[in-house]
Amino acid sequence: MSNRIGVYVCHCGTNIASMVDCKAVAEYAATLPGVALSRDYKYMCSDPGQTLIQQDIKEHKLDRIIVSACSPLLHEHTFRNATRQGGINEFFFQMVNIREHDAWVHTDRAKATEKAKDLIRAAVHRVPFHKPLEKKTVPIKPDVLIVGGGIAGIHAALTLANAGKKVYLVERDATIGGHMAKFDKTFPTLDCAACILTPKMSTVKTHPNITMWTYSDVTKVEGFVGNYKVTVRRNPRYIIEELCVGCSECVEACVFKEPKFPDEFNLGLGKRKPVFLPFPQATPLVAVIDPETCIQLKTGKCKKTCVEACGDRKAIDFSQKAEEKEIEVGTIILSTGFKIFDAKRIPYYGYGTYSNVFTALDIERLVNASGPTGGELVLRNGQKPKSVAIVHCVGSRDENTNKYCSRVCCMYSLKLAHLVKERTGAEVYNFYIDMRTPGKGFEEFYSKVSGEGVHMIRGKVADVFLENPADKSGRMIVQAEDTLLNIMRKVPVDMVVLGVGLEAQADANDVRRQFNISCSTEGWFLERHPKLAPVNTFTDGIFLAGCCQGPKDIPDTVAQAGAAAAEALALIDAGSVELEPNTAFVVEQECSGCKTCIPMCPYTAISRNEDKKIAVINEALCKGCGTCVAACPSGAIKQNLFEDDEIFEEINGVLAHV
Amino acid sequence: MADKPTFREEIAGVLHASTGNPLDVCMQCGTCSATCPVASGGFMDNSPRRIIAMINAGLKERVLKSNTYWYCASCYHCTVRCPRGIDIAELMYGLKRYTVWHAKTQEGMIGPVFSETFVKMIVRTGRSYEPVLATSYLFTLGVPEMIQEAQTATSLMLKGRLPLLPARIKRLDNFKKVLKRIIPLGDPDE
Amino acid sequence: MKKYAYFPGCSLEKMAQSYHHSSIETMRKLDVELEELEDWNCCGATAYFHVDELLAYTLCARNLAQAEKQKLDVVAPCSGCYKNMFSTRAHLQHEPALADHINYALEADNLKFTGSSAVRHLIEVFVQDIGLDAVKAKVTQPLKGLRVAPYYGCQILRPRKADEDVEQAHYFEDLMAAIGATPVDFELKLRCCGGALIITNRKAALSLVRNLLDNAAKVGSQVIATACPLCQVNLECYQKLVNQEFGTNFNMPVLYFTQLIGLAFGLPPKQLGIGTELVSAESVVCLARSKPS
Amino acid sequence: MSEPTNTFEPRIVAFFCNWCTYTAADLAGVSRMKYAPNIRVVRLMCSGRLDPQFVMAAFAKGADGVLIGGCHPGDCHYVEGNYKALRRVTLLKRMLADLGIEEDRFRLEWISASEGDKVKHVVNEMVEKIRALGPLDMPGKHTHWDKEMEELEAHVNHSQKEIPAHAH
Amino acid sequence: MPTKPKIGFYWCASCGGCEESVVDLAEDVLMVTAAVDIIFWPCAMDFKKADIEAMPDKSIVATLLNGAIRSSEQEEMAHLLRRKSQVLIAFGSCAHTGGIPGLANQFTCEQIMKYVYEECPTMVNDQKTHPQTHFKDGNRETELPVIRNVVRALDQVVDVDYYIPGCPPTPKLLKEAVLALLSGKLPPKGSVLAPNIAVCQQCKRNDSKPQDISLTEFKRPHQIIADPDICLLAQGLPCLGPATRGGCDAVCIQGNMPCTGCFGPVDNVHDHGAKILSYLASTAAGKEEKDITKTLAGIPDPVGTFYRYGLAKCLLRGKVSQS
Repeated sequence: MSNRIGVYVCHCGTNIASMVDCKAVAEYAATLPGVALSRDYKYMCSDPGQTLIQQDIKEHKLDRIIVSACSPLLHEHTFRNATRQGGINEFFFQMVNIREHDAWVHTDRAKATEKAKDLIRAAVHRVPFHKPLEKKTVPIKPDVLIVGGGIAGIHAALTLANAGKKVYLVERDATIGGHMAKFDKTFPTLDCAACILTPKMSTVKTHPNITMWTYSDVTKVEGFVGNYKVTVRRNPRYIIEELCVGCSECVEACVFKEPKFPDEFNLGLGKRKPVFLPFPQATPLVAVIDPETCIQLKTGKCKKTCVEACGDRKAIDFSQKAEEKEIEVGTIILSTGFKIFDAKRIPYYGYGTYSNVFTALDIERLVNASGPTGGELVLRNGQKPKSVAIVHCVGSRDENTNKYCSRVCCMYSLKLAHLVKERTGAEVYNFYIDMRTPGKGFEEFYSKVSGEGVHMIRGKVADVFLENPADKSGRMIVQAEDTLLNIMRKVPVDMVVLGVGLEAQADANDVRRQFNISCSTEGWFLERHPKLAPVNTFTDGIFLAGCCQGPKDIPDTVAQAGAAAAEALALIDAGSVELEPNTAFVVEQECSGCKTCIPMCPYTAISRNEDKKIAVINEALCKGCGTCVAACPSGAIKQNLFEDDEIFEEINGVLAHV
Repeated sequence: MADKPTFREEIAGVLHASTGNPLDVCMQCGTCSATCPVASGGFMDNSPRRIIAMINAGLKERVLKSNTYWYCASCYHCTVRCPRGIDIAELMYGLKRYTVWHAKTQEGMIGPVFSETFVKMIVRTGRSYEPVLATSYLFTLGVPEMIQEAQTATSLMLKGRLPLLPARIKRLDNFKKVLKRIIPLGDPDE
Repeated sequence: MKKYAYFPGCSLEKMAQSYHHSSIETMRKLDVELEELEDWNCCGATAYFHVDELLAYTLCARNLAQAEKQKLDVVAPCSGCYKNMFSTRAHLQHEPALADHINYALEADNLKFTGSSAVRHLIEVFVQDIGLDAVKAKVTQPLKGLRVAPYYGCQILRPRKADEDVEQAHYFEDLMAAIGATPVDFELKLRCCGGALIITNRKAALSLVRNLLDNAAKVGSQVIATACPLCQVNLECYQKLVNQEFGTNFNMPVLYFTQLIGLAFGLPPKQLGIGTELVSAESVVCLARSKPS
Repeated sequence: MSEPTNTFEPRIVAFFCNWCTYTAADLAGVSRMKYAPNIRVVRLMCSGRLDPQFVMAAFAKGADGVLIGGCHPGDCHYVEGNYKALRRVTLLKRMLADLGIEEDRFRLEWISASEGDKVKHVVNEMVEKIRALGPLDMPGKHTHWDKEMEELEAHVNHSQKEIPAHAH
Repeated sequence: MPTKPKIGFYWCASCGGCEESVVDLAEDVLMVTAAVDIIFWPCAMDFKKADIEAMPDKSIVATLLNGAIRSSEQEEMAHLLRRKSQVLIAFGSCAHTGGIPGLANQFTCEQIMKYVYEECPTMVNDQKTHPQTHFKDGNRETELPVIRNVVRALDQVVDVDYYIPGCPPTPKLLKEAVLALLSGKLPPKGSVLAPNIAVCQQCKRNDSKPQDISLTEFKRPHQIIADPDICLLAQGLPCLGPATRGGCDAVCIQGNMPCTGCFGPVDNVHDHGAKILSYLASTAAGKEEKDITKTLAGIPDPVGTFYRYGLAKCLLRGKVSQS
């Protein structure tokens, strides 16, 4: 068959043109068999660029379109649309990646140009074999699952719920609120975290469209965009949520008269009983019983004074078991958050060995009115510190720990500097490498805090040691080079605050596998495109919000949560989604019924038609990986968009240069 | 490209063994200096961090005038703590070699003299022999140090902890042959 | 019976004989034979790398090749020797070209480096190869109540080998605990003693020694245990100078960890070379002897 | 119109899975990493789609090397396509060796979407190894193999002329 | 007098089995001889090359040529018969895909000669005499054909119209072919005259195959006594049926031996061996490289197994290192 192929070589401004001689490439393409028209153009993805394609299809009777520009993952759909609007089937289009895979990664213009020619020739060989295809559409279930009840999850949940969508919010801890609930003030405006967060938390609790499952984990995820089947395990808190009113009489009545177990919410700085309420504004405001420490649950031998105290409410149920819930949702938002860097990994900063070295999060609790000290910022011995060192970049920007910048530490360190000064009047020393304050009102905040007489020392702290080696709770010397003064600074302080960085959750990898998305090497969930699809993942219908995607401050987190919610809404309201037609199919008269393909399919889409004695593929279940195609011993299975002939021709083409 | 390498490139060149990153990635955080027991003791005229900055700035003369690398005790603390993975101790070795080769070592500095005597001695005997060492650099010491050294030496001698005769290895000829295959020593015995 | 090629290194020949003897004796107790590396040469110390890296590698390579000939792993009691040989082996293994060049030189002595012999530090042999339990088993005179400052120094741990966490070492403490002593929390255990600077930059070195002694004293150490002759000499032999220089009056015995182990094994002090110190270790010996098992 | 210089430039055909390795190559681009221009990527949805015939075809048509890129074990976007690829590649490696193709010419790498630098390193390394091996040039070899028949064809065509009156 | 259509047979590099299958037509052979006029069949009747040369071009209706092309003589005859025949049919595996002789493409001519005339255990040849292409004895001079370095399928030497697959082709296929020829009802040029569907479709054991057999071990026929009713692959024998063109009525499998692929691939497949490899590897179990390697070790000679009849048509055509 002789085709009329149109080839378009995009300059992408100078992105491609600077390393690839687009004109020469276009001229070369024109000489290839079947090519009826070949142009180079500044911006193919622009409107005029797309119109150009449409006009050419009409005027020059083109029946195949090739655009060589950026990655198909970026603009394939754009040009498919243009092709369709030009009046031919959108799958008569093929995209050639000469930007990410060529211009941007090479330094020799001649060779990069050669490569572009090869790649286009491959496409020219391929397109004649393209067949007209139709996209199949699948309905989108309207319900949404949100995993993680921090500020990101909360905001996304409310946005969707207010739009009238049914939301399941699953949180691992006993209460929603996440890290933000632990903070005292928030930079740069210094408004109190609780004041802005807790109202949202209670709205979540009461919202008719939100089903909130705390103390729960997602255990299984099946299906595909629009049609996910998810299993959630609700762990036993030994309190019947519906019956408990959070009066905390059980806590009072507990056989342990005094709280004696480290209290997780206050990072062990305070104590709790086996039965407890995480914190005063916990949502749901329901007690939890910790099976590790509760005598009844451990030994079965307890006076159970709590049960008495609860009385007729009968909210306490020691026999409670984990229960599994199965839900069907169309879209999923992951907002599983972060964990703070474990400062013990840098022993020479003394965290865990010197009693007055704290992490920034510890301090948040100490300065917080609802914290273990009732807002008093004091040393372990109860006295106010006279001098405090705040160490930036702990577990950030360091090849020995994490290479990346955690983005929020500079700002919260400045915030803490301000709070420490405000609460204690101590001398405060901020040791930083570079002060990073890019954000609305951030730089202003920096100068405000500097103005309060906080010492800013440019130098990474190399050592923290005891003034008196025998006294681990005594004063410490913080040693750093003042790189601006060119002198060594050995600053004696009462308290050291470590500006710990943010890290991906310990189980990020399991979660990622469960939801079939990717992780960056640092363990952050990978967005589909760093700029153009920052909340999408490589799995359709699954979106990201907050720090699980990378370190972020609260404003950015909330913004991203909104974006994720909007993406989900867009899918839901569209009602259905088009799927790539790259599914596999069996050519009946060529199938010998050898059954090789059947076990190949991870989605059990292939079965055997017993009367015809051949294989049949359920298109709805096929996700188009093509592994059965490769396995089929007689080439009787073909994959749309990736048929053997298309690939063989691509290979011939790419190598056909003489 | 026959143009002569910049100082920065030269130094990069002498870092054979360096498994760490190139100096270009230094972010001037000062961890090396503040970690360095000698620098933080204020004994170096330029901190290691500054040396790196100077190299990157191409301030050859000032680097060569500096005592920094001769005062490096090779404790490798900087190397293991550098957040940018630069092998700083190795850099110090590199600078030492560079100055020795280019005969740029400064007067009155013991380090170079010591090193060279040490080397000569080993090339001669295959082993190290403290007394020879001592005498070789003793003159370069100031008077008080010389006395101190003598004191220590004698007390060690009394405890029988100083050898009276230099040790020699058995296959000394082979040993010298080996070394000759690596560098033209001339005759080490002269 | 375990067997190693033993590389004493120059300083153990005389300056640190006591380390030499105590190593041999304690190892024998543990059924480990230290067969002296035949016709070994100086490892090049630090000075050598200053002048010519290639020569330095060659020196170490010769020793390693010799060990390979004896089909044994090398064990070095001196941290300097250990570090030089360890890093030489590592470096030559991932730079075959350099290895070839050096092997060409070694031909002249009928030797060849292949990297087959591992390099161990004496203390690693105690802790990892033999194991604390085996050590415990041989203790007859536990050093009950002896407060030891375990001093790692630098080159056992640094530069980093593979990805081990060089800031978190704890095996020296464990070893001391195994012989019944009480390891003190010695903050500066990983800090430098000034090493070769004692000759080339006296003032700097002395101040480092001072810090170490001071820190050890403040946490109530009765003895500093070292695993390197250079550290031992700096900390002990120059203690007097430190006192002169800074008007302090330290009198801190500094023994090789092998000497302490020897005592715990009930070996006679003389055999362990105790008595040749410039700072008397009597106190330690008495304490060790005071409670017979 | 072959390579601008007369020095040997290896031609490597790569089959990258859409979700991990192809994306990693995009990432390498976005991060402006620089690597050798000798590689030509054919996109597949999954390394499990890789039919060994493609590899044979690539070599036969003049590739000096073939690189397969897939998601790390356990990370396949299609659950286990990469294991299927591994099984086929394992056997294919053996067969190619028996057919006289040096092992450095055929390589399978697991490269996740975030490992742009790995794309760079793998490609550069492979290019250098193959540069050292020299061209494979199957098409050239095939024409060379067929040369041995030319003289006879000539002879036959010649003898044909002797026979009168039959041309076609 | 009315002339019957002229048919020729010729025999190149092959074992002669194909000729046998002509004889195996049994009484049908009479039908054939009645219908056609065999003008060339060296192994059965006395014809000379000169007779053919003398004939006008295209005067033979069809020639069935069996055997691969290895020597200059075979090459020459191929060219000659091509010229003289309207239809040239590659008859049997060797002509179709190179056949067993094609396996020689793993070695150079020198290697083979050296082995056959020197190293082969049954060879006594102290003078290490090798066959010469030119031989002179007194006034007698002889030219022997040249042995080529590469074994070729027929269509790698001359243009071929049809293929009859099989080692040897079944009489049934031959008969159908001849009938089609006589009736003039021929499929498009280049067709293989056998169904374009794999063996399994005709295999009686097909139903006995479980849906998922991830094999942890491949066996060889001599290692087990195969159950005559169960799919051989399911029993661990690498049966190539699924990847091989049918039309043979699965005779080998009926004889309890696995299919070895003599009919070559179906139309969709470009490289038979590679496809077989893909399918067999797919049935192997294991996720760790070492387990997989262990399982696949049960296939000791991939090339010999996957290209038993088709190395000449492998996309690489043979071992690369050979010059």
